Amino acid sequence: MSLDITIRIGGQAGQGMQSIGYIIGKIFTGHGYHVFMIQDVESRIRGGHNFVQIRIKDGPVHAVGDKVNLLVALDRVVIDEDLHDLAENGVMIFDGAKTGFKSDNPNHLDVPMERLAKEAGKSKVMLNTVATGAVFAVLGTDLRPLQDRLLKQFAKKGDNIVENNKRCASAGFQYVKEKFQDLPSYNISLRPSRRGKMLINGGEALALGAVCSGLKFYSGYPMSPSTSIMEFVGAMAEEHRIILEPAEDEISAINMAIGASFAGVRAMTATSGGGFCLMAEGLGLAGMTETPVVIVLAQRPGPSTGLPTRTDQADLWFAIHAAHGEFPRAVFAPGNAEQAFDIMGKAFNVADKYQTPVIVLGDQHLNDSYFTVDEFDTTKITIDRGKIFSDDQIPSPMDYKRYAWDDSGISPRILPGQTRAVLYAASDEHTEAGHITESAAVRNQMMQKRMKKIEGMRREMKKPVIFPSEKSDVVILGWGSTYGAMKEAVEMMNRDGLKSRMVHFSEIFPFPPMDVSAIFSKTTRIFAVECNYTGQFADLFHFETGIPVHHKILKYDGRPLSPMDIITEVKARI
Amino acid sequence: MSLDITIRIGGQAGQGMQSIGYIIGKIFTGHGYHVFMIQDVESRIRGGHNFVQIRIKDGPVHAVGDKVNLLVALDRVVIDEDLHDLAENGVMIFDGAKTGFKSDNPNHLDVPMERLAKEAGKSKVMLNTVATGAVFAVLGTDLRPLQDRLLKQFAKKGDNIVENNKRCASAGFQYVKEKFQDLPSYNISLRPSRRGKMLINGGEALALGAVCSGLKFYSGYPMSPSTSIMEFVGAMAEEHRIILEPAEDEISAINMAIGASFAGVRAMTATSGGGFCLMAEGLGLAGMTETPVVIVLAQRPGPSTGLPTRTDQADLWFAIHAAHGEFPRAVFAPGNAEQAFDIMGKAFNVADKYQTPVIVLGDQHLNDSYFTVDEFDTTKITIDRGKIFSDDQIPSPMDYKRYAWDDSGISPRILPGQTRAVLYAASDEHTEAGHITESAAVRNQMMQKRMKKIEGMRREMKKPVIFPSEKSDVVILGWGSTYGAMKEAVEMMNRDGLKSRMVHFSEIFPFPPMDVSAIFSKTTRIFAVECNYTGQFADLFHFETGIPVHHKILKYDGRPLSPMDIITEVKARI
Amino acid sequence: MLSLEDFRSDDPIAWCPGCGNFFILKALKNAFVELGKQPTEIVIVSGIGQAPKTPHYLRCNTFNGLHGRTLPVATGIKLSNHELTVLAEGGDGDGYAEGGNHFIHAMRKNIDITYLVHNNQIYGLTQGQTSPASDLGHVSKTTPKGSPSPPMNPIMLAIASNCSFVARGFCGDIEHLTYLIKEGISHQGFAFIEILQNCVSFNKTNTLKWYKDRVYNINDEPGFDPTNRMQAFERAQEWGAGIPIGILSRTERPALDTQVSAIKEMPLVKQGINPASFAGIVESFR
Amino acid sequence: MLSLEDFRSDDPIAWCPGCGNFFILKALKNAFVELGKQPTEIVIVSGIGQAPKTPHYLRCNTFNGLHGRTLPVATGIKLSNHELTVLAEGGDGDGYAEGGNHFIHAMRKNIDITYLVHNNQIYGLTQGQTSPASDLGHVSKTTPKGSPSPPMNPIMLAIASNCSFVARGFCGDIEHLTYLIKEGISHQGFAFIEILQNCVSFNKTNTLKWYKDRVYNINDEPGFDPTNRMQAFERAQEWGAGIPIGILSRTERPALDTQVSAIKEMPLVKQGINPASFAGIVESFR
Ligand SMILES: Cc1ncc(C[n+]2csc(CCOP(=O)(O)OP(=O)(O)O)c2C)c(N)n1
Ligand SMILES: Cc1ncc(C[n+]2csc(CCOP(=O)(O)OP(=O)(O)O)c2C)c(N)n1
Ligand code: SF4
Ligand code: SF4
Ligand SMILES: [Mg+2]
Ligand SMILES: [Mg+2]
Repeated sequence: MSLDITIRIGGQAGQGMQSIGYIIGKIFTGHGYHVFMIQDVESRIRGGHNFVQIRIKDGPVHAVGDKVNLLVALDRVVIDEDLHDLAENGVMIFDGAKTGFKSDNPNHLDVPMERLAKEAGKSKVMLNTVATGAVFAVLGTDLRPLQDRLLKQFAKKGDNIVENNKRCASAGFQYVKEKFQDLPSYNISLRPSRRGKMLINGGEALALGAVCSGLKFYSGYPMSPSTSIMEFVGAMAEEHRIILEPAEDEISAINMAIGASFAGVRAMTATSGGGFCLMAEGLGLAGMTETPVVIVLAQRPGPSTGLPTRTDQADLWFAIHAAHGEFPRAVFAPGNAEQAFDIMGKAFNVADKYQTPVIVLGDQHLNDSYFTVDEFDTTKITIDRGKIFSDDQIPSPMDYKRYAWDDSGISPRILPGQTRAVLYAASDEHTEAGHITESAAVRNQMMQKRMKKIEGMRREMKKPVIFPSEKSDVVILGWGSTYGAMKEAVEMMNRDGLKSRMVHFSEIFPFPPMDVSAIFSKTTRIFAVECNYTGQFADLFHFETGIPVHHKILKYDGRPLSPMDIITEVKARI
Repeated sequence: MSLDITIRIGGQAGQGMQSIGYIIGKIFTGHGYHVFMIQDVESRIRGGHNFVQIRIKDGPVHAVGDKVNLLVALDRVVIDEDLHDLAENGVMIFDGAKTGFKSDNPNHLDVPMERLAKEAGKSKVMLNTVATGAVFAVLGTDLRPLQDRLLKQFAKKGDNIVENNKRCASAGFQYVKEKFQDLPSYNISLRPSRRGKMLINGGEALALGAVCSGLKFYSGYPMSPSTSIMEFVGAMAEEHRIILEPAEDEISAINMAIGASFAGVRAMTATSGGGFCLMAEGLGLAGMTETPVVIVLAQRPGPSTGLPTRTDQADLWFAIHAAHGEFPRAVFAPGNAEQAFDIMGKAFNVADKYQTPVIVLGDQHLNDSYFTVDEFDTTKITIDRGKIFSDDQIPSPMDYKRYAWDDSGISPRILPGQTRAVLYAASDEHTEAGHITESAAVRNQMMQKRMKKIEGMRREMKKPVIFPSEKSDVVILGWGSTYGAMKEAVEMMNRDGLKSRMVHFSEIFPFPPMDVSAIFSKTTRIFAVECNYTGQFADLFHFETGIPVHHKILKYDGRPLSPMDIITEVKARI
Repeated sequence: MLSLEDFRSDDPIAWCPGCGNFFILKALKNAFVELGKQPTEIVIVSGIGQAPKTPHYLRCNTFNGLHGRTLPVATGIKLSNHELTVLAEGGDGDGYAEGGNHFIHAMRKNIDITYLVHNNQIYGLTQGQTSPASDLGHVSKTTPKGSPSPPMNPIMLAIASNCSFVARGFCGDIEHLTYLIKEGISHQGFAFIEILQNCVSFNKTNTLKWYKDRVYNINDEPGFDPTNRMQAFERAQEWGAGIPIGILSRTERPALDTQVSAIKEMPLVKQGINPASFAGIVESFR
Repeated sequence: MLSLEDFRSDDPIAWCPGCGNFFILKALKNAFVELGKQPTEIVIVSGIGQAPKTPHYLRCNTFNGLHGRTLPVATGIKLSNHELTVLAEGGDGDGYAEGGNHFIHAMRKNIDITYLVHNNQIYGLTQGQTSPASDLGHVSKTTPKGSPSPPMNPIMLAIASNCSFVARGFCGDIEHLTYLIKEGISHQGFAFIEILQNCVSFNKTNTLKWYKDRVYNINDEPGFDPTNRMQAFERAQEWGAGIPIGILSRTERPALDTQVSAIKEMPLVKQGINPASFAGIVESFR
């Protein structure tokens, strides 16, 4: 029988739910399963009601499930609020002594996690490792892989910590085994340890993609949910000789990145909506001076501060139109970790080739969710730094023109410090040489030069992912991080006999050239699926293709769309 | 015969062309004529090539002419570059001694302006007054109204200045009268001095509209072409008890205005594209905290610094989508001085009523151009401050909820300092009481509450101006400052037998509800007219109405559209 | 008589147990009670971070705005209704990083507000990254090899910016902090109070004990004169075995809100709009 | 040997005749020539205003960016290619108003760039409005009743921000200004040079003559020691009958670009991208 199990670990911020989930995810990924894990956390450091939810399948998994098979409650509030999400026959692990909760439901396993942690690990904070052991017991797997993982995880922290953790895991595991012998276990057998797969979240994939594309300079100011990108670049900085420069604000961050890029290195920044607002002027500066720069805009629910730790897709139009005046830019929106990794490479290439800013839209759901993926193949990355004259390519050194006319709109750059010529870049409208101008004719020429790049950029944009290949009348249209939910929804609907296909865009602007008639006919019913209030992509799609969307399935409460959110709406409307 | 004459006064920045134009404009406006005057200046304080161009008609005038009837060249560069713009039989006034230019064309009047200025006014900087006198001689009007005007203008600066100016004017006037007796003069007779009309530029009209609507607090940072609004508010501040607070940057400017509005007074700021970028985050803050605020965005050509002293209409999409997340806002774009005055009153009312930010789009052409208008009737202004509970209206003081649910989306405000309750406003998603929340249900409720306001706002938006009323197949579609060019173009085309009508929007977003079938039929050919590269309003119009535009007549060189720009294109395409 | 109860809020507190913010909240309430300020006459403008959650946890008018933008909002409020007692409140990231520009200019302008900076030397809410107030060599995920830059010295910056009231408090000394807040609010002009605050979750160096071992009240020192700017500047450099708290610098100069002629007679917000007064306004355009 | 000719630009100058910027331009060229810097090894990052037009009028690499944002761009350039001689240049509005936050943080970080602020005490390009450097009582269209706020003191701010090289020059003394610029460029760390500049069009008070009557070279004073921070801070307050120019404060501390391990061996831009080095990078995700 195929495995598909959803585990939720809930508790207060600071109780280490993430680490339980992460360990489970690693182990199952390493032993032949696929894992998808989301984080649902409040904007606080301690307390509150938070959880991670991890789904384990023996085949690819893309989205959260709607029902929880195993609930681990580290705190009372979880029992009170999440118990109703438990599937029939679902199991809950809780600590009766700590929470004061009592239950005679045989599926509610009272495990004295805090006491066991104190006994086995000498500290009640290790209750999360006890819980992990208990989870493995319920799943019916061996304890061994968990012990191995704990060793790997904590080796750096010293033998003592490793031992305490192992003892705690074992205590939780044994307690469940002994006390709840009647419980029908899942009896999952971990497959032989296997390479070729890895567990990674979207933020890490974005950072990794950037680093593997030759990122050399990162400037930023922390802002959820983009911060993990900065931190992860920081973790890789020493080894890969990247400069990570903490900026005093986002205005500085983007201007530093522009400076670094002007000097010749690949540079980026990442932020969320509020920080992106502050970067808008810099975006236009990059557009006007034709300086490549990559900006990750990790979306969260707005307006304004909104819900800092939650997810949304409401910054699409803003990304497309941010900054005054008209200039080329590209906007990408990867749908999962693989796409995130790949798109960063492309973003840098497009930025360099077209000497223009590129925006990569992430969001909390993409950035913080963990995916099981095939190991990234870093050898497949191609790097295109665009037209940069070497010294001997400079045609006339005393008269080098940074913005020389070219039908493609792209003028060869030089870098400051090259010995044969100097360059002038200016944010004012400028001559080909880069000096400030008032001429109407030059203005027209320069506008045309810059805007011409859009044609080339459009040709680079990848068509949407269409799945499955057979035509159907129900089309689920979406973009960015709803990829997984769309995929699962379409799979489920087709399995249930409701013929449908998904059309998912990850390369958004300039809108890719496409023959829409291949996808849409008169009988097609399009359901646009997005995490925002107005259906921003649906509108863009309509605007760009002339095809109206029939229904918008929208969610804007900060929680990710699930496959069932889609299926329920589709069924209700056809 | 009807009068329609265009005068261009060109020279270096600092030579006082503006003052010549202004004086001519005032006099003709005061004596029965209509005047329209544009400024074409470089981004510098002294030198360069700059001009003002003033058109005088005996009926309403809305746009610049294409040919110059009288060219006043204060500097050599004007002769070299502008002479070809002179109409057949046009007249040029120049200073041969100063410029070294020689001509035996009898229409080229060599007036030794600099010498006369030194002789009559004891300073060569008064050459502009000499030129003004010469202009009046060419026009064939009396010298008297000019002398009166100079008295009025310079009275504050003392008798000496007045006298010198009068002498200079007289010297220029007499010189032309005596030396060029053969020149066929225009013989314009100034009509009796008359009240009821005034000369005002768009920036002044915006400022005046704001002040007459009860503006109490203005914070800003100078940026062309918005600065004149700030300066003009400054000039009125003392008398009307307005606080003008110079901010250290635009971020501060918008946040100060939001603070002032939160405290209960009508507050605004004005800026141009770069400053507006920096205000984007504040815009979202106003949206989320539901704080009324009015922002004038005076457009100039971008991207980035662009052409600081020139005109453009390329910030429309940005204004509509600036700031992350989704929240209500209104966007207006007055087409001339009257609309500018009226719309500021409406902007404040809409901001107060819907507790939301309102953006008024101006541009250099609107802001810096002078219009002859009927005197504004300040008694017609209505002021609607929206729902503000007085102390005794507060239902439950200990439990007052700033964001109480209401089907209209509008919750009654109170002001800090009222004695019966306190209020909480928050940029995080919040409860009805204004406290930070993580609840999905509350989030949904608050999003709905805010977005509901859009319906009400849409109903407030005025339909476009349609002129003339008869249907026609050619429709000139536009918005904002192209109003005048559209009007004249349509008048001219209809006069020439080319049936056409204009459809001009000054209230843009939420897009006004309209029955498009009344304007557009299958045979209609729509020409969208805008100062930008992509045809932003044309796209918005298409998006909102479903009606595609057939041709876009676009200009993006920083110079205003002229009626002939429109007519030529229309004729070429039908 | 007002009591602490008058300032009670029911909003549940989202800080970590042991956080220094609890003490600061207490001191703030104390100060209001002792000054006899009504909740309705107080406005706190706060930014984004842990510190800026403070006003939700007491009863008073609150504008919880953007990260780094407290001072402009507070300025707008104060100028529009100068009868209000206006405070601004945020963390070190909010005030010294994102909001640095407003900080120096608000001090220069001497607007009459009281500015409380909870300085825990890190970005707390975003999980402990290095801030401009972090120590040289401070290790965090954004400076994994240690911060290469020395921390800024907000007290010196304030003195150099002509701030008319510069003080430093410590969350662990509630009574003294209460005193400083009272003095700051009573001061006519910009009162800057930096508050040394422990963060139990992310700052393991500058703990409550670490501070307790070091802080001393400079105002207890007979020779120290806060009106002597040079002395203040010199002592502001002290940071080590001894860390001075108290009022470091205090000078008298007119507050911005007393210099604005429009509000000499009454607050702007009370002046109302009088359309009749615009009758002659078009005169100058004739 | 380099000559002034090597720094000639054909771009026509858009300043007003008599503007102090002409002298500053001259001093800048002099300094480059005297230091033997090639135009190709220099980058000037400028903002928006009259002062920022400067680099167009000489020959060197130029990034003429946004109003107020010179220092971040210059920082990005310097960190990416520290072999370049990087300058930032702008007016008082650019540097002290819009760019104030970057100013204090760049000084704190001590990035090795030379920052020239042409201080004409007004916003020149936008036609003479009051800036944060304008005198108390300064009348302009944005402060028609006179500025109610005293000007900021950038020298004091720099000293308080731990700036390692703080100087003041005067456009009317080209030779001395040339010297300061040379010293600033040679200084390893952030060199801040405020330049008193006349504006013939909008500042009718602080004219060339006004300055000439007042400035004196503080470094000629035997007792003055720029490495003494307290002394520097004290003298920075002088503004009246005498206005000190010269190097006011100078301290040695490591420049940011010498603290970044990634560029210990060679400039970032020379390191290239080596895809082979990413082979093992996915290891930690297993
Ligand atoms: C423009 C913007 N940038 C970044 C953030 C993300 N952010 C929220 S709080 C915070 C830092 C908080 O540090 P601090 O101000 O010191 O307050 P603390 O939490 O330490 O009390 C940051 C960077 C934001 N909300 N807005
Ligand atoms: C974000 C932004 N705000 C405002 C402006 C408009 N602006 C251009 S130059 C300038 C002031 C110039 O003053 P300063 O920096 O002192 O330079 P100066 O012209 O006096 O040399 C301003 C406000 C701008 N370009 N960008
Ligand atoms: S993270 Fe630090 S500052 Fe924030 S609440 Fe916890 S202890 Fe306080
Ligand atoms: S306005 Fe002043 S600063 Fe600008 S160029 Fe003219 S004199 Fe120089
Ligand atoms: Mg902090
Ligand atoms: Mg200046």
